[in-house]
Amino acid sequence: MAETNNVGLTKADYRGAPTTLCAGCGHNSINNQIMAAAYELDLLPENVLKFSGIGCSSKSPTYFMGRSFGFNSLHGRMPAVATGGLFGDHRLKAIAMSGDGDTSNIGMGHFKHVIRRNLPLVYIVANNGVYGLTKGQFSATAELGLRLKSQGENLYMPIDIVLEALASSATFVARSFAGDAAQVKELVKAAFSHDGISVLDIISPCVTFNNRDESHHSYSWGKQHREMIHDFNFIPKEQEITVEDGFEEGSVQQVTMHDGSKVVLQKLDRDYDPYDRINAIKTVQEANQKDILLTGLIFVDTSSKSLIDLYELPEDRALNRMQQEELRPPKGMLDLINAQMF
Amino acid sequence: MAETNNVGLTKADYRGAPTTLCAGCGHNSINNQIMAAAYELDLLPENVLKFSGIGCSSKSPTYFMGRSFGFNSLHGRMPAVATGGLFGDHRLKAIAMSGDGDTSNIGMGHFKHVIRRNLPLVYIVANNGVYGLTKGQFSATAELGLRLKSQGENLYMPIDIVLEALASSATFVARSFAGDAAQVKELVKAAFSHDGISVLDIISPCVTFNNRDESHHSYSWGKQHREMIHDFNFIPKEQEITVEDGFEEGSVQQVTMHDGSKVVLQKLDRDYDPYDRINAIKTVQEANQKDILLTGLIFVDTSSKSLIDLYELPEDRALNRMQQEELRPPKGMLDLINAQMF
Amino acid sequence: MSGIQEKIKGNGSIEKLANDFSMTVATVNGSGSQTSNLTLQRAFFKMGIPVSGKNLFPSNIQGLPTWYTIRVNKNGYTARSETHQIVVAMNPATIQEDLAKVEPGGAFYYADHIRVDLNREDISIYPMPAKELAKDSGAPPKLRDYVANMVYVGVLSQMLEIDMSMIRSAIEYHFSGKQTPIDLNMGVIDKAYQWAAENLEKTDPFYVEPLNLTDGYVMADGNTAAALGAIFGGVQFCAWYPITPASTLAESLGAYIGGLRDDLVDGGKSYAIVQAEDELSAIGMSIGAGWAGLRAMTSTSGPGLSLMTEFVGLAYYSEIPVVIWDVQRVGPSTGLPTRTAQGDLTQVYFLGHGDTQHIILFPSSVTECFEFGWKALDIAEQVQTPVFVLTDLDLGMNHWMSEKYQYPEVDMDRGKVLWEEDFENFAKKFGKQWGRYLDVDGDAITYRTLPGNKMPGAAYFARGTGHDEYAAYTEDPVDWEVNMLRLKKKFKTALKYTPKPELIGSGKAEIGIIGYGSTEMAILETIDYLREEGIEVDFLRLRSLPLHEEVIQFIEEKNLIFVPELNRDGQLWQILNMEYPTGCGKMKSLPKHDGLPLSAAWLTKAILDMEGK
Amino acid sequence: MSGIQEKIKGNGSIEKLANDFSMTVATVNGSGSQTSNLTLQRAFFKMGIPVSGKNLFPSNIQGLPTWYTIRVNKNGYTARSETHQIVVAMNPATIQEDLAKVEPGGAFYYADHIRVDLNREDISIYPMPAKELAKDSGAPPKLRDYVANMVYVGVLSQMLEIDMSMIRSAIEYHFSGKQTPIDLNMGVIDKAYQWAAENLEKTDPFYVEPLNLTDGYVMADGNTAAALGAIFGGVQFCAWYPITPASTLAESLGAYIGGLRDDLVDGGKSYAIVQAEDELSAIGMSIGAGWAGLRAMTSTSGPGLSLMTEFVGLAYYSEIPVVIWDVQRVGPSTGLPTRTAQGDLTQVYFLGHGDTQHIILFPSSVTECFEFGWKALDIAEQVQTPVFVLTDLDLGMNHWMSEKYQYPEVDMDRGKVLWEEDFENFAKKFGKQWGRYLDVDGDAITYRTLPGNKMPGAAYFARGTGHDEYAAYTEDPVDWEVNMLRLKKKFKTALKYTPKPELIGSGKAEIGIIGYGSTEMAILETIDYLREEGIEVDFLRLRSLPLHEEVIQFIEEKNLIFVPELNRDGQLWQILNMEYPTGCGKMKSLPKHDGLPLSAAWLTKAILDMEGK
Ligand SMILES: Cc1ncc(C[n+]2csc(CCOP(=O)(O)OP(=O)(O)O)c2C)c(N)n1
Ligand SMILES: Cc1ncc(C[n+]2csc(CCOP(=O)(O)OP(=O)(O)O)c2C)c(N)n1
Ligand code: SF4
Ligand code: SF4
Ligand SMILES: [Mg+2]
Ligand SMILES: [Mg+2]
Repeated sequence: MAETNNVGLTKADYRGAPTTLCAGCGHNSINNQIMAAAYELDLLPENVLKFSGIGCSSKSPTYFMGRSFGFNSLHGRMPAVATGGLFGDHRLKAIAMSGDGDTSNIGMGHFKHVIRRNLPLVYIVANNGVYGLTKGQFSATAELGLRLKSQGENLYMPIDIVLEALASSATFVARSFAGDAAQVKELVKAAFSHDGISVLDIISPCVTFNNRDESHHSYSWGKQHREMIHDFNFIPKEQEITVEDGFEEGSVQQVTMHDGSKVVLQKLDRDYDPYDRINAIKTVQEANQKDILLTGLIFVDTSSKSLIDLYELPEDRALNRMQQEELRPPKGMLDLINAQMF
Repeated sequence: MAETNNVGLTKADYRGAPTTLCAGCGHNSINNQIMAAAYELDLLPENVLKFSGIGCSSKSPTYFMGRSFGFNSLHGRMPAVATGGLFGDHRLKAIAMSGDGDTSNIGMGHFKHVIRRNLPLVYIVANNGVYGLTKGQFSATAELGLRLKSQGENLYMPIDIVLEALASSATFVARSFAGDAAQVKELVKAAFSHDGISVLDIISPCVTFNNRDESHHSYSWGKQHREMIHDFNFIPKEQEITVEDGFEEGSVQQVTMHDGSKVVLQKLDRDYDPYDRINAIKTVQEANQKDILLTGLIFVDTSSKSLIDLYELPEDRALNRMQQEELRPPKGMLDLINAQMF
Repeated sequence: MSGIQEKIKGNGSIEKLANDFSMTVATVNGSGSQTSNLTLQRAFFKMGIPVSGKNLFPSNIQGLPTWYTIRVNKNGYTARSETHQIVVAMNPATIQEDLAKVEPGGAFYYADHIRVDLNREDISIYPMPAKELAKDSGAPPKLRDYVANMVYVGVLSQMLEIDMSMIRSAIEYHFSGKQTPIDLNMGVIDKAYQWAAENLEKTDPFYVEPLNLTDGYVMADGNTAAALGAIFGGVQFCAWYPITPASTLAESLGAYIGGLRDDLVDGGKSYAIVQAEDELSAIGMSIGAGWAGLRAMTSTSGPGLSLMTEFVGLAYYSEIPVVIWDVQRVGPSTGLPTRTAQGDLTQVYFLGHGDTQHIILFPSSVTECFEFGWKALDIAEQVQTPVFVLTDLDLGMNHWMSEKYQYPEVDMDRGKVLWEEDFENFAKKFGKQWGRYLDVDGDAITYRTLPGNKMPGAAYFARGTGHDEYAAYTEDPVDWEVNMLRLKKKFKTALKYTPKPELIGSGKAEIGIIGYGSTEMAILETIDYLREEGIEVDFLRLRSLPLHEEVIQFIEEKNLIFVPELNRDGQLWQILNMEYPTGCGKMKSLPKHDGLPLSAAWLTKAILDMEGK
Repeated sequence: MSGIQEKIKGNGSIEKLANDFSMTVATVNGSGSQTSNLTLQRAFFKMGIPVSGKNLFPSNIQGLPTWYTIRVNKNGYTARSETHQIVVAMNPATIQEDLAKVEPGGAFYYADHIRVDLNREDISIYPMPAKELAKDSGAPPKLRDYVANMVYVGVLSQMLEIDMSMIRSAIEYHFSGKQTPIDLNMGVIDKAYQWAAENLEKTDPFYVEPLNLTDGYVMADGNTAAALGAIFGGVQFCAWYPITPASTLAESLGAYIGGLRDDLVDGGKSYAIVQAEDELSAIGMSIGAGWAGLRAMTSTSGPGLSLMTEFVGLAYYSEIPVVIWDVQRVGPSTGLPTRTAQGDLTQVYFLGHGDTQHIILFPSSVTECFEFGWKALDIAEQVQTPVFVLTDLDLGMNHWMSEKYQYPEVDMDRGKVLWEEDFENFAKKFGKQWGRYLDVDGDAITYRTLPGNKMPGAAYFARGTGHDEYAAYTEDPVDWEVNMLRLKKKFKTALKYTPKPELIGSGKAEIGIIGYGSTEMAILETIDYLREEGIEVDFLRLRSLPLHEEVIQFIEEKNLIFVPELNRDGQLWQILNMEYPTGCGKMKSLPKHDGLPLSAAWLTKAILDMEGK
């Protein structure tokens, strides 16, 4: 018999529909870790809501936890739908998958506002610097000067999801890399345990992103194959990119992306203080200046009230189970109003 | 004869239509300083474009520089219209007036993106923490816990315009207080001279904002008059709130608002280094923690290219003056295309 | 209102004309005259006289001209009147044009510190020492402008013979019994009353006298009524974004809901109201809540409505109940934010890209705003689709006299929702596994489950992309077509739930009028005038779209149908033609779009002109 | 296409059937089959045979089923065919259903490593050793899937008798003459050709033979054509946001504009293309640019269009020229993003709250996409209003055979713009001070000035709030009404500039068809079929809205009119009824909305059914 967790479920109980994302897409890695985290946390899938916008990343909720209610909404508008959705039964947990385009382009405003409202939501941005689903245009997180074959050069300053979350008073902010399975899982678990918004910026390489024009460090075959087939409709199957084992706190690791470019990751030190927002912003900025992506739990504030708390709902009653007796004032009240209105 | 500046214009040449804003509104003070700045900078009004969204603040461009082209667009969408508008004749200067609601609520996304594109635009946020034109609802810059009579309590964390601008790589960021005429004028002048986005967060008290429910430090008559008339349709005429003369760099000043609440302003030190973004963010955050509003030029980066520069337009030709010869390729080119299309 | 002139006898003595005039107060906005105007209006109402008040205000907070018109009419005509028998001028900026407005034989009251060229011989002119009396009141200097407005209340009370006890009770009501303001204001009013008695000689015919025609009525604005209706409809979630003239709807909701509902639930609230960051978010939150099983609504006006377009399409296609109040103002674009119109009809009818169709309700009175406040929530859940309620600035913000609110005559209907137990029974009952979009009843309305339902198989993934009966993603052409045809059919079923049109008249006239919403009062008044001209008409008051069979029947029975509405393009008329292509042109559009409420004078003339009279 | 069966002689020898089949290739998206399919299609085209290619692909990047259909037809019928005479099966996931698709008597080619139950006796079945041949090609392992697609190109070339020099020239064109890929791909094709010659015996009738029916034609997609048209129309600003199926329009603009335009201007570019943060911004930027005097455009599809609603109202009311390409996909909501429809018609017609009205152009071919590419920019500036071009996924993304692009026959018309000199002359010419919204010509189109104009008095403040003739803010009821009526009149003037409908047929038939856009090919084919059934029809191809007089005339002259379109509600039909209320029901709606391009088979049957045949 398959192993079960403390609520008696097997890993399979946390699965969704088979993925239709590209082979090698970082998003798949994230989805796997979400399932693992939920399993290890003994979450009942029925007690979790899933939300997303539109994009490859936003398709993800279909591919995990098929026993959970979910809502694949509109491009950029997930935070709004999640906010309303969570009031239905505030005792449920919620996780959202968004993309960098979904969050930092069209959805920037809602992203900021769901943060300042501190909605209790695990908000994952599967960040690949491009619009995967519409075929590789730059998103706002693309680095300045990046050149992509069919798009030319990115002229604008990048948006840093983590900095943005910190600037707008997010109460839980983390960064990770899709290929660092262990870290992603631990962060998702921590996020599920946080009572407020938790923003996870997860760098998640896109296979279609490997069409750089003049990549200096490209895979040997990469250059060749472009030369040979010259067909943007062909997407080779790739391996997921993973970090080496034993990526320790405080250490640095270089990861080679599908297009051969390199990303430098650094895990936050063991003695890093995640309760100091001012220092968190400073630390992230300094790392950015050195082209280093800091990973780990960057900031957490456990003292702020979540949005749901602010609305003083009954502790043990779901709003969506209330019926007429609790919702319609008696006739006498209307008579009173009629008498008062003048 | 009236005094003239170096381009032969009098102060009157910089006027707009008579204001229809409330007596005592901070926005009027800002408008006055915009006119003064333009006069002192010897700007030809014909060489300046004005943009705005919707709100009391966004009405402002009607009230200054009537000889300039202007576009009062949609709520929150000014950055988009300004971006397109500036391409018409990129040799012109541009100034925009927005409100805190216009910018940090509905317009948050566009605000962020016009910043990362570094559009050469003097972008003023006349910040009063409320929606003036729709009668005093909270905007996203309202402080946490603020209570307004008809709105209850503000439950959400405030957005700090300056921090947001800094986090998204703005190349010029300043804060001031509408009542500090000298500083506002100098900052507007500096902003006009900056080739890129300049974000000016100007605290601009709203008279309708003085309907606090339980203000601890209210004017003596304030409480009384509410008691006496209990009518939100009555808006007494107020004096503009100004800072005392001789508000020096580095010094602190307390200003009493219309509702009797107090705001503590501090001018940045003379030796403050505005070229260090990391330090700028830190300094602003630290002041915020102490409930102090830092004023002055908080950050400037003069090395980044402006959006217009990035598009490689002819230095001395306006796009909007080009005619058919420059815009329609000759017939031979189409023949070539027809021959190639297959 | 006809023939005022004749009432003024040759010798200066006048024949009195009771309870039939329209009175306009010209002030500056932000000067606090609203209290004065409402006091007068309430006093008339308390005296049992049919009355309405319409505020013509600028899109501005302080300092610009504002006109408040109170119409008093013994026949119950409360539509906007185009003539002004009494004008009270308090605004120096407009005094000359205000003077010109007075109908010959009418009365002109003005604050005597204002310079004015009194170039009218054909009216009665009454100066009022507003400034002086305000100064004498003892109010602090900053409040004198405000207090000056009480002067005209006092003066008019004297001159129109208003019952002073009614004035007092109106003031007490306004200030919720707080003694300081009551005393201050009544003090000024009394003084002004006194002053008028001593100094003014009445030379115009207009006055009021008690009637008993307001029993069973309330005086309120539609936005408050809508909010109250929603509260009695069990609304649980409202996300909104401020916009004139809709803001007061959500604000009233916030103001009233606690008092009316908090006692019903132990340990916490049964609702949440969220001021969203914009309208995209407001509708998105409301749809999220609707999906999660809450009675959810939002309110907005034109610009916000436009921003909601994409989300409305999502709700239509994924079949999520949500109620959207559109308090219409004048568009296109920002337009005239403080003026009224019925201009969003065709937009809403087709809102969203692709093939969409929406339920629209048209309240025509404050009472009906209350009724549709709860009913819209029922319909949304019954039909599982967005329900729009189209009201307008006139109905939403002005104070109307309207029948008392009626307690819902039916229980709340939550539509087809399956909780754990129902879910278990589903398979038994229908012999099929449940599917979110599976039409087991044949009425095209399917069963939904709600987050929190713990039964295995009850969860589903909602989406705006193509889905099959089991809510699974599909791009199959047949799946798409079948589902879309079911949606079309659902709107036939909807007719079972939506309010039917109301026929006013014998039903036997050859000429008809089809109208909707806030124009009802003007239409009813017009019908009386037409009858005086020998023209009999039936009036079909539309209360919802899509069209009921009764509308088509009405059209078929008439030879000629007039469709008056407050827009440029005749938007209902456009929809009628579209839905009734065999109409062969017998419907005539009578559109008006100047931002003002419809008047019977205009409509009567428009119809008579068309009739060649 | 009729009677294939009979062509197969009893003794197994077959009568050949030239240039009349529809061939579908079933693959997996992301496997790179597009190059193979285009190669075949181009080879047919080069051989002078009318051909079309339609890609049925999923909303996904890699791994899901995709079908590409090439129709070859000697009569020039290039609409979607509902039958498949040839099927090439490369996808294990769908092979069984692909096999079932083959019309009796047709041919089934499949990659022989795929397991399939070959349960058909009535067709010819040809296995292909795709994997083996790909392996032999010497291509690196990662590229083998891709190379396998070239195998069917080689095999079909042999079996259909395609001219191999045309295959080579198609490959050379595709790889822009780059030797490595040309050699690799031609190597595989040649090998497969050889293999087929040696191993397959032809038992089906389908083959091609050279014709000369493609002279004067190009093969291209509508999005590229639209971009090219805009470039020749002098477009200067385009802000856009990625969305399928519109993205390639703006991307093509970016790809082509530099090469075609940079030489015309010294010292810099004459345009800017900005990828905006969302569609709200994309339209906002374009409107800003249009206001500032640039030829500005944006392109989008349903969801983006919905988001543009508020801004479109602003442009309508403040009279700003801007062109909006809506490449329609299936809605409502996210719907089927990779399928085609004509579902945004009524939405666009009424887009924006309040009374709005918009110009819509309907290109029906790639050539017309080019033509409207430049013409829309003229019209927008002539009429000073948003101009929508409604195309769709089928026209925008598929490869159509279409007449060569025609160089604009008229000079660019910038409409009524006053630069410094003109401004000075204005007062002289019209005896009036210039006002932005002053109608001096009586055609309701007023003169505008542009930022940078240095003349005193030339500047104005644009706004979406009520404005008078001098662009000053006003809330005056009459100002509002007068201005709105002028706008309405402007759309009458617009008819001078917008493309008139095209009559196809004698004009004497009693039955008519009114159609628009990408359905033209299916309608023309249908007309031939109807003629075979003895039914004569005239076809009025609508090219724009608002309706020209010619449309009304056409309706009046016919007894019966069919209106086929790709949506559920019959949206053009709805508009026709609305605009022509005296039609008395003689228009019949024929809507179809399954996401596929219209087929003549469906339309013919629909009409015959209605005719009772
Ligand atoms: C309003 C709207 N505009 C555009 C689109 C088209 N669209 C679909 S996904 C997407 C971008 C997704 O990018 P991202 O969020 O980064 O996700 P990824 O695919 O990279 O995971 C866009 C622009 C849409 N669905 N809706
Ligand atoms: C789409 C849209 N939603 C709502 C409104 C209504 N509205 C007008 S101004 C305004 C708020 C303005 O606040 P702010 O920008 O802070 O300006 P202030 O009036 O305080 O200067 C709102 C919500 C609108 N015009 N458009
Ligand atoms: S296109 Fe990129 S983001 Fe989308 S599924 Fe493929 S690899 Fe992932
Ligand atoms: S309402 Fe407030 S923001 Fe608006 S004009 Fe008055 S004081 Fe200024
Ligand atoms: Mg992405
Ligand atoms: Mg404000």
